[in-house]
Amino acid sequence: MVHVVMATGFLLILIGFYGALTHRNLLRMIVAFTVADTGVNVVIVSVGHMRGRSAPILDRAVAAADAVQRIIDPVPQALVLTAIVIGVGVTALMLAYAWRIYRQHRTLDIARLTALKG
Amino acid sequence: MVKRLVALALLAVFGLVFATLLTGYAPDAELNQTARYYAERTAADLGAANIVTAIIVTYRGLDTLGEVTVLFLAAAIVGLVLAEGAHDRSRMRPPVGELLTTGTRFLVPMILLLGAYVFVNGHLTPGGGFQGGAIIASAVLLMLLADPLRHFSHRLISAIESLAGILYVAIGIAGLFLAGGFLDNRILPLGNLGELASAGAIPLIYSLIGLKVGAEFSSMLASLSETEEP
Amino acid sequence: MVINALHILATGLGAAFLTGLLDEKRNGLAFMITLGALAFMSAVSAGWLVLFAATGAHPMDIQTAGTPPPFAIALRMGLAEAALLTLINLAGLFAAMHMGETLLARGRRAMAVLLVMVMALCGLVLTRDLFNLFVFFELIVIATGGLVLLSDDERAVSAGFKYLIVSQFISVLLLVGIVFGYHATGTLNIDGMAEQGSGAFALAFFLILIAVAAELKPFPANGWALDIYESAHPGFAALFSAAAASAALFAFDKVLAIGGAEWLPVATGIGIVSFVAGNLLALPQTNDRRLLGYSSIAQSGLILVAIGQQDILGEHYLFIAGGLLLSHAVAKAGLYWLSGFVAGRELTDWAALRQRPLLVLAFVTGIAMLSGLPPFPGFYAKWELVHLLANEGRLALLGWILFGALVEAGYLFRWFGYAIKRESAHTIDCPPDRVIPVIAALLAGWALGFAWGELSGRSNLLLVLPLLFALAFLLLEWAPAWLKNTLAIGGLSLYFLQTWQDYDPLRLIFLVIFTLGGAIIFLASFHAHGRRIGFYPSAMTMFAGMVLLLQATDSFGFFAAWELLTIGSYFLILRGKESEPHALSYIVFSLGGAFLILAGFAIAAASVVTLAPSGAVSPAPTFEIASLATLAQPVAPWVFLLLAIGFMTKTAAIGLHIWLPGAHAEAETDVSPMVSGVLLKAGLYGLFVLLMSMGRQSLYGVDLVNLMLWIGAITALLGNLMAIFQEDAKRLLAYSSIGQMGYALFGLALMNHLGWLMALMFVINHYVYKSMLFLSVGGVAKRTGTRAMYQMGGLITLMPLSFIATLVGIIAMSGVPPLSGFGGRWIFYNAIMDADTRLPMVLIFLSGPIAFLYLFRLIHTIFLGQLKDEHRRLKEAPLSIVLPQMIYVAILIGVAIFPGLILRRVDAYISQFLPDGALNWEGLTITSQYGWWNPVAIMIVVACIFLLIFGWLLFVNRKAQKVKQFNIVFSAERPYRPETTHFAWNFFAPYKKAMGFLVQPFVTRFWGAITDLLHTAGDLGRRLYNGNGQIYAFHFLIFVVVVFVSQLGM
Amino acid sequence: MDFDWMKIPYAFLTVFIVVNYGFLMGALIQKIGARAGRRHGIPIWQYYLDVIKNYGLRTSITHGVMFYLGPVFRLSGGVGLLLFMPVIYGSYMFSNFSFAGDLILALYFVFFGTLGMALGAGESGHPHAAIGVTRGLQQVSMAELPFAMAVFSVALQYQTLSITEIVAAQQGGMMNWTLFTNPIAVAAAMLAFLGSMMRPPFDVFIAPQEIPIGPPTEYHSSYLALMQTNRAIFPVAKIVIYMNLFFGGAGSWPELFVKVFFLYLFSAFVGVCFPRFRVEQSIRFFLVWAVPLGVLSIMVV
Amino acid sequence: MSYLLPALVGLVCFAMLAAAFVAIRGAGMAIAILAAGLVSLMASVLFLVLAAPDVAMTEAAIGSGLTTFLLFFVLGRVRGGEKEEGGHG
Repeated sequence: MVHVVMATGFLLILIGFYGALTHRNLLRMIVAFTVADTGVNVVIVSVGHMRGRSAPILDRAVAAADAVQRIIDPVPQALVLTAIVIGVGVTALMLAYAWRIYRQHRTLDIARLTALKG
Repeated sequence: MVKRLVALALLAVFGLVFATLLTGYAPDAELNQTARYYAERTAADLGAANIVTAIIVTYRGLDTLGEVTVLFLAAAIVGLVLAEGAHDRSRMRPPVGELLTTGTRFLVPMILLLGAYVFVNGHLTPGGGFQGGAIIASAVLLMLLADPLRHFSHRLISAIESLAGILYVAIGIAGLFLAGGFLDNRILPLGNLGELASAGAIPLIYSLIGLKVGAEFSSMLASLSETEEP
Repeated sequence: MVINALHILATGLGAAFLTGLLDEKRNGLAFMITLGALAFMSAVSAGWLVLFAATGAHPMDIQTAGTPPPFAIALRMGLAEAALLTLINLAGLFAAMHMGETLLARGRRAMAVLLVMVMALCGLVLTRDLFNLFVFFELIVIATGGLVLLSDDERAVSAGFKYLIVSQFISVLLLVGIVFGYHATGTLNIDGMAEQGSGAFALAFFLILIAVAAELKPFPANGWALDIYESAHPGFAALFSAAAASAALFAFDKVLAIGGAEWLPVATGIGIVSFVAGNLLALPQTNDRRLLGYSSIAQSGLILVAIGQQDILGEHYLFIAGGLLLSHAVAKAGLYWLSGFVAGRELTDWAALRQRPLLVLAFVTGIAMLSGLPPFPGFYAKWELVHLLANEGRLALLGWILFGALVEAGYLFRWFGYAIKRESAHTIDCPPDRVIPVIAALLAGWALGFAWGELSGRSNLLLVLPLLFALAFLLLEWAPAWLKNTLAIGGLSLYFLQTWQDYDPLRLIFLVIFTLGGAIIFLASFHAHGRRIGFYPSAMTMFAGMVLLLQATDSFGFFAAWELLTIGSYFLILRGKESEPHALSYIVFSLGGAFLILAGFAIAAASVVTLAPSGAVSPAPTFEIASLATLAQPVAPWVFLLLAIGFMTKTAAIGLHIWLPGAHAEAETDVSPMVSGVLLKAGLYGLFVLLMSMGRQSLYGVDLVNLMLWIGAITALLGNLMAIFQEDAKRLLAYSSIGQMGYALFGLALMNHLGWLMALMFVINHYVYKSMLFLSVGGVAKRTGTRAMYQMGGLITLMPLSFIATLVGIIAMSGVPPLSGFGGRWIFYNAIMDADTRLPMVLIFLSGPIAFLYLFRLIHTIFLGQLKDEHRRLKEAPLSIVLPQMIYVAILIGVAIFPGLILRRVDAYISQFLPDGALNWEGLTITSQYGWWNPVAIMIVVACIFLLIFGWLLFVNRKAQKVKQFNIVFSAERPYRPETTHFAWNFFAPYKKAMGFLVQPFVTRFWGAITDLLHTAGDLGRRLYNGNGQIYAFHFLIFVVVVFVSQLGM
Repeated sequence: MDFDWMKIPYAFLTVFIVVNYGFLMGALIQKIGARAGRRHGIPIWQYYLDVIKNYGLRTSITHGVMFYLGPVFRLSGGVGLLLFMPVIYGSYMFSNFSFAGDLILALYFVFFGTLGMALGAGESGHPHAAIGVTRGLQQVSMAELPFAMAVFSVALQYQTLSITEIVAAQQGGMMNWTLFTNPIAVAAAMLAFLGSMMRPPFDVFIAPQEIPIGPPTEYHSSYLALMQTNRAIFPVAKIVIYMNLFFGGAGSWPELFVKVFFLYLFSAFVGVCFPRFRVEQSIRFFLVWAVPLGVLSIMVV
Repeated sequence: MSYLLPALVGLVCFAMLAAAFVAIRGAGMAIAILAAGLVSLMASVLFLVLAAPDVAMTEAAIGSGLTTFLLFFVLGRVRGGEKEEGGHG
């Protein structure tokens, strides 16, 4: 099961990359990146998953004493949380950029933003 | 066309890399040393029931501080980028439906409350500062949708955001002096596992994070909404 | 007492958040907070730096959350971290200062972003946690995205977006790598991962490494970075280049530690490709900031190479990588800040800097630091790096490094030439908040130079008296030229008086020429008025280099002195009106030669028995020059070859000569004799030392000394031949110098007693008559305003003293008895009697009479022939220029009569090395085993005969009166314009018809083709960067794939 | 060998003999040349008349210092060259000032006069003078090359630079002459000899002088006399070098007279037979024919 | 349960890929944005299944919700620009 999830994550990354590489519209690229980001998150979570264990929260179901046997690895989850937040930060920034670029050049076509080169 | 072929070829290589990672992956049967440490010690050392929260707020607190800073930066830069595009408000837009306006008035306090609940209970239940902050921001979003011309006090938002940030850093530094190190939550009593007032400074920090994240998202949304349509 | 490093991060963040509390309008206060926070952060880091530097304490781990690593994020503070933090924070502080205006205009948000940027860079350096590293990277990405927007350049927005696109790809790869690394090791702590090694997760580690490497802007995955460099605010570009690149390099180093030694080649490979490609691509750049960007990429590449070579650098690793890194960071920051003063973006617009000498000094400091010239850290670092590489036999890498460095020096010095020589319409204003950062970088550069000198465990160049004396003139720039000139002469003379007893006769001769000879030429410098800014520091640096060269006993001292004299002379040459391209080719050839010498020393050091001085850092690979003699096969001939080519570059042997004519001809009146009469001797000294210590060497059965013999002979012939076709008097003299150096080279390569004596004779004679002729011609050129000989003519009556100097000079030079040149020829004939190889003599025979041709032309077309109308009111050259010429005349006659005064002791000295064939100095006659020569008798006989006939003629023609200029008839007409009767243009036309094929500019074309090739390569490379951010993403992915595939292959 | 005061009168004697011989031989050769061209030619004493006449003339014209000094240099060069050589082998009386230097001194002193003349002509004011000088210099520079190589070859052969020793080594019969012991060197040298004698086919550079406005007309009266004197001494002195190096030297004046005459005649003979070269042609000629001989002579010695 | 869960996971995964495909190749920008949000939303479902409730909440709130809103906000501001594609590649 985990392998399926992980494979899905990887495929999402690849799909996202493909979109980002082939769309010339800035917004489409950003959308593609959000897909890839989601893919990464899926991969990370799947890496931390362990069959038959429960979430790393101590409550009535999981007592502190036998937590070692009962919970899954909490670290990837913590990492994903951070990654998600950072991802939205970057996405917001890219969007702001896209807006600014559109305002300036009246275009969202990345192939036309080549004033700087060489 | 060439571009797409090249892209496919390149991604094929990456696919190969990923496939290798995938096939080489075997789930752990036991927790590794780090996870084991967290599973065994979190409750005793930090007094937090939600281990993920403990990791986020304390063990990897520096990451989280960086994380909120990412949002802070994003908000600041979005503000910076959009500052020049803030449109003049003389142009009127058609009013939004009555239903939405009324619904908003009713919903916003509840959403805010829910957000607060989520981050205050972060150390006990799933959720925390980020999720709570996002929920708070959704209230702001709702208000924006209901009344696109509503002018949010950037000053207020940024004051909340800054105060929360400064307090967060201050608590972190307090850890240096009062406890074991930067962002150590044990500057406050740990209390009993599972209670609201437990886990030392974790609820406090997560609340601050919630406020801060909420403010940051709100600030972003507000900035975006204030831009003129070209 | 030092403050916990976490406070650096906390202060940065706290201040950033604090600015949000302030009112939108109170930007001034926010700015003060920003500066204060950055200053505090700098102070804390500096405190740590002092602590570590002073006590040599061990790195300190700082844990967070009261939990030990790997369970919580840990930071580490050590010497390297402290140094980098100091650099980053200071760069941030000064960047804030430099951008003050912009920051105040954009408000507190911009300041907050800057603060976070600096904080994140610090965090990147401090953290020992892999994921934390990622967080800081993302912070840097986002902050960069924000700070790019501070530019006035609208294009910056698209540059920022391109960066964000690529960083999205990077972060995906990084995250995947991190999580699989975590899965394999069960930890995120870098040290913990390193303990387990990357064997179990090589692929994941590859993703991590390549992602971090991409932050170093490796070629070709760096188009976005260049766009940022070009379009960003210079204050930020400085931060981006200096601080961000440094932090990223450090992060790369940390990550690399996980992978261990097997991954080092990846770093080396990426590094060297980036270094060479970055420099090549910088060649065709015309935009200053983009050029600096390419240079940054190259420099990062070089440091990456050092990182990749850490397995062999051992304890020197920090010294080398740190030296390169700090040099680059300080210099690049300074240069970017400087670019803020320059209104235009073309390289030539930097000419505006000339209005402020201080800024020029900062500019040149930056360039010298980037080029790795002494006394800056890059110099020491490069020395160690090259030696260690040679020691391990990694010669290909060494070669590429030196090649890249040469290209880099090429474009940097071309740029400096523009700044000094071109015109700019812009003016420069110097608000203090922009000047202070530049000055800070300037001072930091020199301070680092001092520090690295101390750390090197060798002589600290900034404590060496001659160089200090030279640099002291920088502080005296306010003084009038005559005062400085007096000081310079006094300094040189005093130095001679103080030290002459320490030298053996051979070195003594060089010492006399370098010090007293220099002093005599300085007499001519009294003609200059005003302050003559830049002249004295340059000239004295050159002289300092030369005397240090004589003092040097070990390879390091020798090479350092060599570089010093090269730089000093470059600045001197650059002073000439039209000398910009020539100075450039001079410095490029000289540095190329110097690099060969460096390589030679390095290879030699690997096999020479080292006599290590006890030093702070190292018993480093330096050796006594004399122990070159102990080199064994098969290394020896290669070392010999490298060193010989290096030295022959300086003496302008044929093939390596094309820099000389322009450089010497276009230089100022008193500079030409310095660089021709004095400086060329440094190359000869090098050859002397080389041959004295290494003797004959052969490679693949070719006797290298024999090869030198041929080169010397061909040089002599072609140098002279080219000289006779010149229309420009100073160029003629310059080509003649090439020929003369060919003679000297030839004499040395004869490898017999008299050959060396002859070479020494040339050392002395060439100094005297070439200095004299250059002064004389320079004086004439100064008065007539032209150097084209056909425009002169008939100046004998107007400038009689200059004429006498020229006359004596050409008699001496052509070797006609009774003047001193004959002695040289006599020794030459005796010397070749002993030689084994005879064919090259033919060329030498031919070049003698040819020399006579151009000398005749020199004196005829300038002083004889017809006086031109526009010159009728000319006066004799200024006294200060004539006086040294008269001194030279006296010296020439003195040496002609009593050559033994000097030569005798040298003759005895040479006998130590080549005992056979010494001269006999009994009485007044000098006897060899083949013949004899009595200078006094010759002088007397010639004088008697001459005077007798002269007296007779005077008696007979006592009433002769000078006729008017046009009192002649020519082709049955009385000429009335001097031009019609002054035969001067295309003087040796028949020779050109007969021998012209020999002087086709083959060599110039050859080097021109090489240069074109490099430029074309650079230009082709530029086309990679078509400005499309998506294509840049492709570049990144291709980069990853290429590295991946090559790593698979290994 | 060393200086003593008696050398001075001996030197004057040498100069006196050579001047007279030079005048007579020059006229004789010219007469032979004229006869070969079916002309009557000059009387044998013509040069005496010319010189005496020119010394008798007074001028009030000079074009400047160097113009004035030119002939002085010229004659000093000729006289000096003669006096720096041991003219008669084995004779102390006519060894003159050869103690001052060896073969090299003689070789280089040749240029002394050339230089002076070049400078003097340069100031004369006539472009043709300068043109002539440059052409002469160009040609000589190439013509000297095979000679220098031949000298080197000979010096190597005898392992000495002393003219006396070179001559000594050639004593004891004609077959000991360098001419026979090192014929290639001599061949090269003799080609060079042709080039330096200012006779056809290598005399094109004198052409500007022949146009009646060149230095010979500018150099009139006693200037010209000095040059004419030199024209008597210099070729002889030069031939004496050749004679010493290649033809066994001369043990007595008559031997010297004969050898010098035939050598001079050789150049005149060639000159009569061949047309003139342009300067670049003569340069190429030496480069193509004489230089390889010289190289060969060095290689095989 | 033991069959249900894998089946659910498989279904969600397939749906995610399909949505991602739409996000990349879909005709309109709005559809693409929605599809991307859908991918995120389904990811949060997946996270819940994988015993990561914290992540699931975050992904739902931030990755799916907020990001989508941000995209729509900007989409609204660049009317006309979103159609510009210049052909596919």
